[in-house]
Amino acid sequence: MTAVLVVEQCLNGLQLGVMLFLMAAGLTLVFGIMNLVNLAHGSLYMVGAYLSVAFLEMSGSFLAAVALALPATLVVGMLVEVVALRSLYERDHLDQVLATFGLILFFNEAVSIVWGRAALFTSVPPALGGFVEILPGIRYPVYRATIILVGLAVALGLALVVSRTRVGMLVRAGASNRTMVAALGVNVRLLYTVVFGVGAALAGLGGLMAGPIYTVQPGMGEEILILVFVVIVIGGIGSIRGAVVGAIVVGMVDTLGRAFLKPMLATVLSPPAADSAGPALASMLIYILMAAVLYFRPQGLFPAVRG
Amino acid sequence: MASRVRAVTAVAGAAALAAVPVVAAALQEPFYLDLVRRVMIFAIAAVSLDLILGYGGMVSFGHAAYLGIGAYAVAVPALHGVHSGWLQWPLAMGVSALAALVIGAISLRTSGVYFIMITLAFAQMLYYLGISIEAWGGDDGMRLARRSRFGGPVDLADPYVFYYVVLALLLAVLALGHRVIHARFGMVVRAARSNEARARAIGFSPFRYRLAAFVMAGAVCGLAGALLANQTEYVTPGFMHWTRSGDIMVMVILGGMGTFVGPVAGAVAFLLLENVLSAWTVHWQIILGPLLILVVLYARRGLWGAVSGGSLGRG
Amino acid sequence: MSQVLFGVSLRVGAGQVVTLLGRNGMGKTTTVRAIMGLLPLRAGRIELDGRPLHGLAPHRVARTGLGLVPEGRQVFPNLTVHENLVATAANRRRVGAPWTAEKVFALFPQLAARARAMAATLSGGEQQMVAIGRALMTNPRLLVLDEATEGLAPLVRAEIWACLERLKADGLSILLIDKHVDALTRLADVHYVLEKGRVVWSGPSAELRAREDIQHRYLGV
Amino acid sequence: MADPLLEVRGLRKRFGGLVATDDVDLDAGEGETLAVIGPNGAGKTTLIAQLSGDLRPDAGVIRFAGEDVTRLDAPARSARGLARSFQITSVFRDFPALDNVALAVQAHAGHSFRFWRPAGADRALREPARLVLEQVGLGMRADVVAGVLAHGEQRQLEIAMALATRPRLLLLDEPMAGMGAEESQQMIRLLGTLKRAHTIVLVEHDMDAVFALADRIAVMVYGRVIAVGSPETIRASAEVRRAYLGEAS
Repeated sequence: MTAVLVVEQCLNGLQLGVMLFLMAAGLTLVFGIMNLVNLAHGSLYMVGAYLSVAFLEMSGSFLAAVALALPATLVVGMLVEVVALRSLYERDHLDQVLATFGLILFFNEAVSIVWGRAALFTSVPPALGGFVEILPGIRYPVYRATIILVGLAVALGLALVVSRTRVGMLVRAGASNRTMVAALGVNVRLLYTVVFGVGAALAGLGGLMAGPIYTVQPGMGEEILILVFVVIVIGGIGSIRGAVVGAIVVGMVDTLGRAFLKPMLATVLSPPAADSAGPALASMLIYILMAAVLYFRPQGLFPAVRG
Repeated sequence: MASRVRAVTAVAGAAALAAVPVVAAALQEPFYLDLVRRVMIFAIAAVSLDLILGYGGMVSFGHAAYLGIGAYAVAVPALHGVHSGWLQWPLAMGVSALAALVIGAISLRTSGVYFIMITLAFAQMLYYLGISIEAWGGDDGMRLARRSRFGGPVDLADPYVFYYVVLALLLAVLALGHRVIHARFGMVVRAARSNEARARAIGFSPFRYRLAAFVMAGAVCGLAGALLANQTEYVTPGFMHWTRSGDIMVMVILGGMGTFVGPVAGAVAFLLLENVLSAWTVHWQIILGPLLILVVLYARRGLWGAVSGGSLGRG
Repeated sequence: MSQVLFGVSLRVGAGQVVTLLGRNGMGKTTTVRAIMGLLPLRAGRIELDGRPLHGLAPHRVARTGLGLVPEGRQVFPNLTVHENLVATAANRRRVGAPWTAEKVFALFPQLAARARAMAATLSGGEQQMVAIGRALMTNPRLLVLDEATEGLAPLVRAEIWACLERLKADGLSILLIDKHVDALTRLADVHYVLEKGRVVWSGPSAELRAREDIQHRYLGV
Repeated sequence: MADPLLEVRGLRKRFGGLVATDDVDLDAGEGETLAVIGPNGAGKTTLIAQLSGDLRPDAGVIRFAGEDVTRLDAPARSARGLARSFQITSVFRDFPALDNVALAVQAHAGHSFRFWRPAGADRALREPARLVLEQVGLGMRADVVAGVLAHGEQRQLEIAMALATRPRLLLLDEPMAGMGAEESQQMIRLLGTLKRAHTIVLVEHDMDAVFALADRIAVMVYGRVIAVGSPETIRASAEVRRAYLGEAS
């Protein structure tokens, strides 16, 4: 286990964490202010990935694909909110789970009708190809480094919007008391639709960036969605800060566990035992972490203030 | 009045299920035998989920985990040459109960949306665990060399015998569930769902009772998993995939939760719908998805609720 | 949903301070919620300057110029004092000199020092001031206060009354729910007494002061 | 005087900047009815919640029948004989009235890990429940689903559930809230009959009820108990009038 490998895996963990954060931000905001459990958030991630692939093929330009796919995902998100989810805010979580489960089935099938069931592969845009020397002797793919930077920039921007702007104040105020926000003259319905759309666009951004490094296929949203649930449970529902911390922690633990658990076990167990126990344990690591966090803090690390 | 309608429908349903093999034999369509057996196995799983979801208000989104555990509890001993159902099936129920005990003890510390996410996450953990265990076939799973062996006339290789075993177990589970839910234990679980603060104020600590119900539901679903392994004669981590948990939950809601016949009716409706729609188009889920949303928006009490006028928490 | 109000009629003239009086559970808060569009009406009309408000969504009602100071204050606990004031601020009627956070701080000097504090950490009196300031920042024509002095210490209460006096002097119309008859007869012009969802008495302050029987029977004084 | 049944010392609870109960001392002697009055927001419901175990105090001690129960949760306190009613009606809405009360009986009849015998045919639960229902005047309504009972009846049902736990102390949080005049009179009569056999801590706004029932009255304002005394002394106290009835001067 060399230092280079450790640094590289840490960066990979950070990169996964950043992707998880893009998903978690929308999900936690939507839950925090609208009290809506949206299982279909992963579908929006998938829609973002497919749309960017489609736009890339049409335009041939990565930038154009980004410029088209993000607003398109935003619109898809707002449509979903208006058509299917708006009337579910007052319902109990079970109804929300069921309806958004229905949405997942719909979206997964819809993309497989349009693009087929087979995975699509896209390549890293040429401008972001190659490697960059991050530390002396440590080279890291430019594309993955870009994801980290974009993700951190979005996190920072989102934190600023939520903490400094009027819209951010309304979002926080709505989380604690939506009736009062409405009674003071704010169109809460519209606010919700916009917030939902922005959450969708962030998920779409995640999907868009995921395209070239993971596979684009129906159901890709759910795999990451469940990781995102773990993120949110660890971080505390409704808290942006919790989403950041939870995402980085989960991204790191998962990546490092998969990379190093087996060799570490090999130092104490026999090689065949380590071979079989390593991957099994690595796949369970974040869930064990979640259980541990819950045991000590059932509300997550950063429980959101609610009125 | 409503209770009479319910009783009549329930008896008629049981009689219809008992008649299926006869009809299938007469029509020379063994496929129906297979299909209805599968329906009944999922009905057992759905009934077990309804025990905690409908009566206990615990929205467990990881119920397929026990289905998978039960199935592996048949396939893993079989892999090592142990085919006795007397060992496999109690093992399925025991290990499922143990898993439910651990998962429940952690997730019942929370409530609401946390509970949903945590149960989902734990089930998904077991799914990935299944994938990562190469010795048990990893992603591909295992073929079951032969069905569980019980000796005597109970030979599951005979599709008719297997059918009636499943039917008997379904009826037994329904009967047991009915007793439990109306006994003191069931009253506490239902009361805690109805009004937790009130339940605590009159002196109940809901946690232990909920956990016990959670474990019972896990064990019964583990049994359904053992049956499912025998039904399909192979086992994969896919049994535990979260969409499977979603399917079981849909069956319960579709049929009408908090009732006894509801989950059975839901399993029938769901699997028949799947059968009909998938014969029509491979993209049948594009119809099922919006259908689900419509059910949630406009038919919350489910099929059985609409038929019998039964309502939540009783029946 | 059971019926709680039975044919309640009341009017607030421009620049007037009007009160709704009555014991707990007599329908005062329900009346306010109905006016604000937070509860559906079974029958009846609500108008502001002749424009109908009934049937409008709460945010539309508020935008016509109603500023609500709700029962129990309901400040946003996870926002700072300053954020509470500016988050929903608006000048939809384009008044010449709109309310600003500075003006609110001038009205309640003790809030200025706590501008950056989370509203959850304020005392009850300070939270009440935030709630009033927050409503003022929407530049309403009619300020609606539901139990604005409930549970406050006498000195703080006096400060709230004094603030309302000043707002009245500036020409703001005010609809007030409260229990402190003595203070109200000094501040308000007209009173409506509610009993079990009906207006059982209404009249000017001088008359209410004289009618000790009304005060005893319906207000429990 | 013998040791009081309920003894509260230095009870304190804050919510952010709000002091809901501020150094509260209270006693309720065996068989006594103690009324707690005060304006809304004075901290009365918070006090009840701390006495019943639904809220944990920041500081202070609650002793019940000589035992320190400060750290016990609500079910544990219920087991020791502390029963409460809620300000906002809280019943099992989808169960019949009789089942509501039978559940309360069941909660105090040993553990409920009994999986076989139908509770609905269990005379050990149904008989006492029926008696209590009759005691509060709901005997004829036993089979009606609680959610469809009239508001006043639901409040009576709450009392019945509290009684069915065979409590030593009843904590009643505004039992008359939202009642019409006639229903209130009925409730006062009911509480009047209970008063002889039970110790009661009563939070109430209805002064008719308070003066009809209370042996002693505690006045709470801004989280503090500013006066405790007999109804006559409380009625006469200028301080109470000023704080509670709102003369600002």
